[in-house]
Amino acid sequence: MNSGHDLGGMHGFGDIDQSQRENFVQQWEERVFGLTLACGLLGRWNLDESRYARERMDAGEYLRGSYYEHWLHGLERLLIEKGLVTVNELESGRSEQESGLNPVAAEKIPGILRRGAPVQMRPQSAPLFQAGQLVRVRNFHPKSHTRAPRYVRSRSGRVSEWYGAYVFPDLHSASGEKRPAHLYSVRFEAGELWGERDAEERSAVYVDLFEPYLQATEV
Amino acid sequence: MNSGHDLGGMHGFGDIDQSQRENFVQQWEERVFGLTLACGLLGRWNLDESRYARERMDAGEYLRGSYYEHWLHGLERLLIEKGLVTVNELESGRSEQESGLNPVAAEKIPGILRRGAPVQMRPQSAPLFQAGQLVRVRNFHPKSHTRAPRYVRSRSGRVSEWYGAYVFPDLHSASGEKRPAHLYSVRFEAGELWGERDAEERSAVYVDLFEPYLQATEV
Amino acid sequence: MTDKTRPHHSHSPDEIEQRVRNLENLLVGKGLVDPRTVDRLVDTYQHEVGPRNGAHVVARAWTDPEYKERLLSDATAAIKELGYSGRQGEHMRVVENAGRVHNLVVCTLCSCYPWPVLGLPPAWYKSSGYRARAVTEPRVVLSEFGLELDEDVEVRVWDSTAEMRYLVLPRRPDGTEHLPATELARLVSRDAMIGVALAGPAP
Amino acid sequence: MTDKTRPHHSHSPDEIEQRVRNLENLLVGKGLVDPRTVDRLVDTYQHEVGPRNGAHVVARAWTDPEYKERLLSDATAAIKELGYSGRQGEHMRVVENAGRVHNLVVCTLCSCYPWPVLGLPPAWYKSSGYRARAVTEPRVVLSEFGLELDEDVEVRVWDSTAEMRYLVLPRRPDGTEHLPATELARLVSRDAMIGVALAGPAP
Repeated sequence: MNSGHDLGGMHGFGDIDQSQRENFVQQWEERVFGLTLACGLLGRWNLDESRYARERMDAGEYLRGSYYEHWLHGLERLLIEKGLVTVNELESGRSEQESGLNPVAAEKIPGILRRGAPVQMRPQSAPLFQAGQLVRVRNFHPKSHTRAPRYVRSRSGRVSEWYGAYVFPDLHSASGEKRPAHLYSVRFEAGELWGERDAEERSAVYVDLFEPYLQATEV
Repeated sequence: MNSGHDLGGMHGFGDIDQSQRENFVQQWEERVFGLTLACGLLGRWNLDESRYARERMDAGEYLRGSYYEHWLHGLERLLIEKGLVTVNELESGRSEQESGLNPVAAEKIPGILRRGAPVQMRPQSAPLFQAGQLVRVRNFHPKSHTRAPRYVRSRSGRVSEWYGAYVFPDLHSASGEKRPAHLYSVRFEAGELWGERDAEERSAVYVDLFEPYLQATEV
Repeated sequence: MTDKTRPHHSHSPDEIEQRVRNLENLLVGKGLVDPRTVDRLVDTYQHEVGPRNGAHVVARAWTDPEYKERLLSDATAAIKELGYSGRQGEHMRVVENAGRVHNLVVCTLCSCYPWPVLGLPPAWYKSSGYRARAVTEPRVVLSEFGLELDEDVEVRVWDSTAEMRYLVLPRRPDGTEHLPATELARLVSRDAMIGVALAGPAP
Repeated sequence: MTDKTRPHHSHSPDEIEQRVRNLENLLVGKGLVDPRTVDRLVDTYQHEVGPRNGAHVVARAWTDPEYKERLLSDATAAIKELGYSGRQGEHMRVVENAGRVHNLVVCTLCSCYPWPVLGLPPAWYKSSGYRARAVTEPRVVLSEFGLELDEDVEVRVWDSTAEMRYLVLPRRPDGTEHLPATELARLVSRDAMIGVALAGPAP
């Protein structure tokens, strides 16, 4: 979706506040981080769904809010959408019914973190593009989740590397289905992205893009 | 600039609140409206500068704020930037020095409104494009004011009508200089703007674009 | 969602009201603004200039083919004939709902709108949702406004990105051949001249 | 500007704190979350996993050409050799500052970052400004971080839009030929592995 989270190329944010060198700025953020991961481990949603839940935050709230406010919003939204808590419970803060689920035990955390959750898959087809090939990102504007930022749509770049096949997030976030899609690192010259007048010299952006986002282009 | 004001094609705003059928939702908005027009009549800034002042509002504040909060922000910003009031005065609400200017009298308002402020100019050259011609909007991303929305950049459309030459806002907002630029109504098919998959059928958008935004394109 | 339980604006109405009052006092104190001028500006657009002007123009076009021709070829001049002109309507264009075409007006970048014929825009016209969606999904927007277009009707959306202001000339309702212009004007709502409604008796 | 006089967030810290406390109580009450698990997760990334891991990898690459080769061709496996792997680093790639090339990592869509080697990202990495500007004006961003690149250096910005996580292999500082890997690791800051700084003694 085209919303506040798709920040590449936006103006008007001013200098970066480098004084914020830690991850957690306030104490409650630690809890939101831990709660989000702990709830994620219940297996009721996947990573792409949790990204999409944050993206659906009202664009103004997203941009005004701090990073862990996005996470808090996303977590609350998923808990309700997946039926793990009710709106009433969330507003009152009081449990009306036990979930009947088993929370993940602290002892399991080291193993879980060490294993992670790889998303590479066996390809179902040969990759359509090769390193060095010129491709163009399709012009598309789904309301649903996508990992093709707006600033590369319609822009052409050169495939820098083929990474193999990975879970396609656009589908994964919508239905939970894990379908492999070839993933490429694509190099875009800054002038192609921003126009020669507004781009910096000698600069390029490498963006990881799934095959369904791309089409072959003439030189 | 690419910021919160450039809303065409953004997602996630939900249904339109049609219950707000009046222009003014709260009483203070009337005063902001009147103050903005009255201050504008002092002649210290032009319409394009006032638009740019609103656009420079923090994107999150812009999207969270109501319409007349944008105006209020823009007015305060211009008053300070043009040296008509100081930050101190604005914060305290107390005048530290009279301006020495003459406010516009109420009696002059009907004539001023009736006359308006036309911005059509004598062209300095023949128009480059003609009705029916295919053009493409340049890919550019200025941090300064422009009236080419992001959703038409790089997109091709057909000139529907040539409107004559008008004050070019990109320059007018930056330096106050009134330079004529040819203005065209350009028709874009919805599929060209949003991609065939995401566009509605039988729909087109007409956008008013200045000649410097456009380039000729092959069929 | 839980958003409803939280305040939607960063500043309370009281805070803004105070801020605006301070600003007006300051500007008056500095001799930059005459409060009577502010009153006069507000009053003009609250009570004098509004969509009745546009309805007058539309009804005239429905009943006078030559006027309609002038209106479609040079709207600014034709509208001025009826006494409407000036600020935020220095340059106007009228687009006609005819054949299988329906027109809709928006300003995605701010809130451009033809003041001399419609007054000031309704708050929804300036909302993020309308500005964002009118250009991507006009049919969905229209259907939210209760207007379902036939599939074979083409929607033309006019994004007012320059100083040209757009007014929709709605289709004259069937069975109104006998009505005089003054009666016809009552069938022309503001929404019909923006393009989110058809002309006709108020629902 | 006057913005400074106004609160920058919609909800007071107290309100959010309360909201988070309620949420945790609710989730614990419903048997969805064990608070010790939350503690453990926070503790891991606060105290166990951090940029010292990445510095270890970098120092090893500087001192072991064969390791460096493995690191550049299959970062995930090479990093796992040193014991670092897992969540948010399932798939990693190392990009080398070499020749006239400088690399910079960003995630414009959210905050993707190689946790196993760098821990959790600094708040500025997740800020709107960094995410917006790193791809449009990387040189300006770098100069704000105190890093002025020669004109003939190419800047490569890596936007982490999929599940590949990027780590910059900084250039080994001159005059460090005699230093052992443990000492070298101290010259490798987190910022150098994101690409907003060079390796070297802390300023």
